[in-house]
Amino acid sequence: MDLYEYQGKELFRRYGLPTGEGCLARTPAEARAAAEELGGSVVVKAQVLTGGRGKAGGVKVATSPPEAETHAAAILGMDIKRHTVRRLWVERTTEIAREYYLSLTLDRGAKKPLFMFTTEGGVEIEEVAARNPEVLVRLHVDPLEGFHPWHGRALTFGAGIADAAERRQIERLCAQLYDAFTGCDATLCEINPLVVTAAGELLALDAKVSIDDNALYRHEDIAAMHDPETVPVEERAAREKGVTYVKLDGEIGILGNGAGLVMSTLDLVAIAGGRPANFCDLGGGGGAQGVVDALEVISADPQVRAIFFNVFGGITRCDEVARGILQALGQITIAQPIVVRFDGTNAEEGRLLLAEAGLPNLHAEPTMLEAAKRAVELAR
Amino acid sequence: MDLYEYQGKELFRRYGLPTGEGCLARTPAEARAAAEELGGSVVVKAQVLTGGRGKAGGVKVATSPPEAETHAAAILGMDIKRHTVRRLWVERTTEIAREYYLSLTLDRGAKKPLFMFTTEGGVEIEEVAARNPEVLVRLHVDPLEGFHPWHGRALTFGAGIADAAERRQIERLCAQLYDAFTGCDATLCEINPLVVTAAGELLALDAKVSIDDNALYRHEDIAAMHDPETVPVEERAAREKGVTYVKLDGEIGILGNGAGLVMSTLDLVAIAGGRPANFCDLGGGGGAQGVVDALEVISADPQVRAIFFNVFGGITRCDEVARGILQALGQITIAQPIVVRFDGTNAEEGRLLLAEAGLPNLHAEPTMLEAAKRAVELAR
Amino acid sequence: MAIIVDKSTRLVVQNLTGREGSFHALRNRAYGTQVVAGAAPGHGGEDVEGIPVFNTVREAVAETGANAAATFVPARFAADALYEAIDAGLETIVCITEGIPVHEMLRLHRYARTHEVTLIGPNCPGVISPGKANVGIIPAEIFAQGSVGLVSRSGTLTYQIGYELAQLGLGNTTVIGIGGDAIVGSSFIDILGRFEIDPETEIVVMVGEIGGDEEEKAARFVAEQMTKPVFAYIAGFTAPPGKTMGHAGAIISGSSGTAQAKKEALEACGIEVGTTPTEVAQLVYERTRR
Amino acid sequence: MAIIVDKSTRLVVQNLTGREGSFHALRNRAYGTQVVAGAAPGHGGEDVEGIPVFNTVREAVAETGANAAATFVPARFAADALYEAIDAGLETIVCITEGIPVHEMLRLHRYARTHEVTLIGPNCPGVISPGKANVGIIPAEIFAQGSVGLVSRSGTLTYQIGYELAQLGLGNTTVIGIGGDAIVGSSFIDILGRFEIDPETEIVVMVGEIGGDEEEKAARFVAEQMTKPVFAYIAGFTAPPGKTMGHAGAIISGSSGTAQAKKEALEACGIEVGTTPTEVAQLVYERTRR
Repeated sequence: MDLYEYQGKELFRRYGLPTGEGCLARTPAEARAAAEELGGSVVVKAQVLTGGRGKAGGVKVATSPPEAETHAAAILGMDIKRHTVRRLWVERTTEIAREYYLSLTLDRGAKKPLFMFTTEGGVEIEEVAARNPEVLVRLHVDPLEGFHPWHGRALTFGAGIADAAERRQIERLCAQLYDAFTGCDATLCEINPLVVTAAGELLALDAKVSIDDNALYRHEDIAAMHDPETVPVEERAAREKGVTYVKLDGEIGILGNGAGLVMSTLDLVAIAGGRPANFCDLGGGGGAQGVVDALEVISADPQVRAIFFNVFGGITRCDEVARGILQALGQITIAQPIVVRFDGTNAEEGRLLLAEAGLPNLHAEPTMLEAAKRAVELAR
Repeated sequence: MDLYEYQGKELFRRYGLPTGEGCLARTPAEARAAAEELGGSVVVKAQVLTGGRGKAGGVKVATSPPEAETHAAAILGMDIKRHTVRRLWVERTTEIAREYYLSLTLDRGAKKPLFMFTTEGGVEIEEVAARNPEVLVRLHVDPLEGFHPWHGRALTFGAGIADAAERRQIERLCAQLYDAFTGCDATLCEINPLVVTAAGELLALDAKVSIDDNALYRHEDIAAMHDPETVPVEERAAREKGVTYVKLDGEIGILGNGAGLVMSTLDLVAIAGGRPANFCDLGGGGGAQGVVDALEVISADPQVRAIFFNVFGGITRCDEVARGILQALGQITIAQPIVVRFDGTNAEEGRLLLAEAGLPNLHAEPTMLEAAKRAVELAR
Repeated sequence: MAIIVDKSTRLVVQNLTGREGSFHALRNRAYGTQVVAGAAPGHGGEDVEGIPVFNTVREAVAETGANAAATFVPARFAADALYEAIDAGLETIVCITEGIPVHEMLRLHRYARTHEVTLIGPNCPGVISPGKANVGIIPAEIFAQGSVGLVSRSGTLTYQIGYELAQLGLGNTTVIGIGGDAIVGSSFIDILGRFEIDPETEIVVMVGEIGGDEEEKAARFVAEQMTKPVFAYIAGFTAPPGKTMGHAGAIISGSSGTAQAKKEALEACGIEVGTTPTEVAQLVYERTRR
Repeated sequence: MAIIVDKSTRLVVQNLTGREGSFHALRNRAYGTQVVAGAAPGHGGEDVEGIPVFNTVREAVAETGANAAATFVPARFAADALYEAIDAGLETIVCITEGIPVHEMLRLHRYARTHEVTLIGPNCPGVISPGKANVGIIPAEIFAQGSVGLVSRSGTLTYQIGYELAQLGLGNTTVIGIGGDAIVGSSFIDILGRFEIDPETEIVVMVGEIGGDEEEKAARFVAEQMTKPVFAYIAGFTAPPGKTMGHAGAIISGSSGTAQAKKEALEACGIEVGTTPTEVAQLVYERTRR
């Protein structure tokens, strides 16, 4: 689960990291009130779960409350990389002396948390890594050892921070960031830029935080930060019904059992010359209700012109799935043709059941590839 | 550093472990006041840093405040295994259903914390271990893994606790005990007995806690619990001067550099037929002031009839030590004969310096064993 | 021979008394696996169709000589159960549980590496050595005994490929679902290394998917340290881009984690990559005909 | 040959800029040890009589190829320094620091065991391989080169015995003070095992003292796994009873930890125990005459 900047900063503050003072605003009037409360000049920042908001015009400085209101009106509702801006963070401006980059993330390869730190912050870190890799200090932390002061020193000395007082501030901040990262079950904590103010103080000017969904059960407060509006409406509906569904751009609706098999199904549809309309995993279940729910969601997509039902029977039996499909078609009306491919446990019985039903828009195919081709054909 | 029962219980309470309600008393009047405040019957317990106080009559139940006062008067000043009772812990009595034993200690051999738990508590655990070893559950905790719920279950199921609610209470208590152990840098946390009350509640009825001296710097509050009166007066004096000194019962005063060498010196005196009067390690230093301080402490012991000065020169040079001895003898008057043995760096020069001084009660010997024999002779 | 589980496997099932645990334990036993014990706190002394249940893994090991565990413990309690199994001295632990927090797996993975234990999973279907033992939830009837080692990050896709191999008359020494989570106990490389020294395994099939860089690492391992032929299948060429791990994620491994990048890395190391599950089975079949 | 330190040792001294660190580092260098770097946060770029100082061990390793550390860092900061040294990939770490809390050593000891590192100490005098290298605070002039391995929990007692051996014309391959603390990085067994496979070492002397049960374990190790003759000396037969660890302490290891118990355990395993430092040196001498 990704957090908005202002939510990430809230978590940071709990662990003692320095952040700027600010207020959340959902309307231009609230932005104006926030600017009034904060006093002086403020920065109005679009809260979206994507990067590049600066370039898109989603971050503006206002020297007065009326100006903050004007900026807020312009930014709210803006579309930034298909994310609609619905929330703003209004923060007191900071006199910036230097901009650094600091992140702590999960390195799947090394299976350890990884710090990255560079004094060349404020820009896209991928650029720094590509253009000037030697200025980016990378440091793993052994999860059994935990964070120790030397990790902080390795980062600051490695990045060439000359000032001793600044070094100590950053080292303390690294320790706090590690505590936040492990304490919140984060998979990413990124501060870009981490600024040194004109007064020599450190400040996390941005916050990009992702939390492990599997650990949300023990962080009720963080789970409550979830903004359902960031999830597409049809995915939300599917999720409520316990179906994993991701909307795509094509015309072949796809459902199957198991994430790997469904991914493979998408690939086969592409090989057959079609475009998948969605990713939909029934999971271990293949019972009637799951099939009904999934078919409802998929057939409701106006782009879908054919549906490909791909099941490999294991513990799930194909005959049971066939009964589920027939039951679903009895309950809801589906206009699109459905291609079914069964393999594995009781595949033969499943195919027989479908054949016996004799429904005109139900087509059984013997292999994945043939089924994919048939679905693409039918969608034309 | 060993803690009194009442101090150990205070630490336990900080970590949530259940202990009885009680008050500290240093006079019979305070014990009476404590009994009045607690109400009902109380137990008056001698606070001494040794075991066996029950057998020695240091623990008595009082049903009224005047009786508490009478018991306190009897117990205060009592000598229990050479420990004088100066403090009492007055605690409300508990209706005991069962007595268990639970401890967490440092297993040097395994290099891990070790839990020991048995339902046969309230008696000397060495007896249980010897007589009935299978009822004593032993369980190591890996220091990198830390405590997990399964450790608690392994202890309770291992000890055959049948009642599920009781099991959960004990498992929680084990977790708290581990937190106390690591959080306080303890080397021992022992609860004997851990009782189940008639009402089914757990209670730590005793507490034996030892803290790692090396970690006291980060536990100022625990360091402040230290009772200087528990250290013999001459050892305290030596400690104030930075000399490691332990009083023994013999007539040969001993000092040397390095704990291993001094232990070896004690052994050689015993082999030569004498009895060491003390253990005294000058440590790495062999400078004049250290020598003066140590000689002052040793020569002040009326039992001492000869002094054996055993130095192996390494980084410490024997000639410097010789100068220190001569300087010390110029400052203080020492009646006992002193045998000196030098080996290692500049031993020859050191011996020469002592010979040149021509002091009648200063005897140099070439080897440890010969020096030990000479000292024993001179002490006769 | 086979790897990880075989006729010498003596299994203790953690949470045997649960619905999933009992269902699959009995299936595993029916297949021929020696399911010698269950572990379930508070259920000691009970039995599940004759399989004795103990309160702790320690006790199960002491009483039955169990040397492997299958873990069906719910996610919130699974890390605890895994530590218990590791500390009980088991050789092999197969964790079926889905949804263990990744920070717990970081610590557990490191901890397991300091012990002589093979941890498979979590969030995996398990391990089957056809004709010998089945540990976990893999539907055994799909697989035949043979000389192809099969290792996969995905469950149903494993079944699909095993099924296609079986259709061509090819069986397996061992089939391992290593699990799809970011941090799993055994990586492709761990398993490939064991197939390499397993005398019965002649060919290996590796089934990867988008995300991480384990396939890329495995490719280098195959090129540098394996003598046996390896074929691969990668799923997810047209998958929706997964949640990226912010800006930091992409530059960690130098790999984009896409199926295309993985395919190219594998091919650069001389590993043939099938376009469909059918094709990879076909490639293996052709190789056996040579 | 020798063990632990030799001519290939490239030493980084942690806290080289401190009083103790610089004093002993320069002595070690004067002896012939390759002291290639110092590490001291905030002192990077300085040098101590020509030895370059780096801010981190990592940097020292990268710049100088250091493969061993001597740690003179004050107790409160020593654990951090040891983790730094372990994670920098050093092969050998000799920790002189006294007074590290035992709970930190518990974790550090376990952590070191998960790495390919030899940790000697803490609270130890160091390691010398006469004629090759000296790392730590051992006065080198006492020891001659030769074929006797010497390992000890005590500092001055080591010097005494080394001196007595030298008086009899006997030298050492390597002399190791493993440290007197309850938890040290390397035990007697670790060192004995290395002497056993060191081709130059012909005889080993082990110097123990009261407390713990490492001598008893070593005795069994010698009986079961060593071919080279081992002689022992134990100090503390008349020592004041140390602080007991409550009632629990005595029953943990089944050993009382007394010198007498240790002597008996050693002799039961066929190891001759000298009554005095002189006698143990004499026993070694006689053995070499055979």
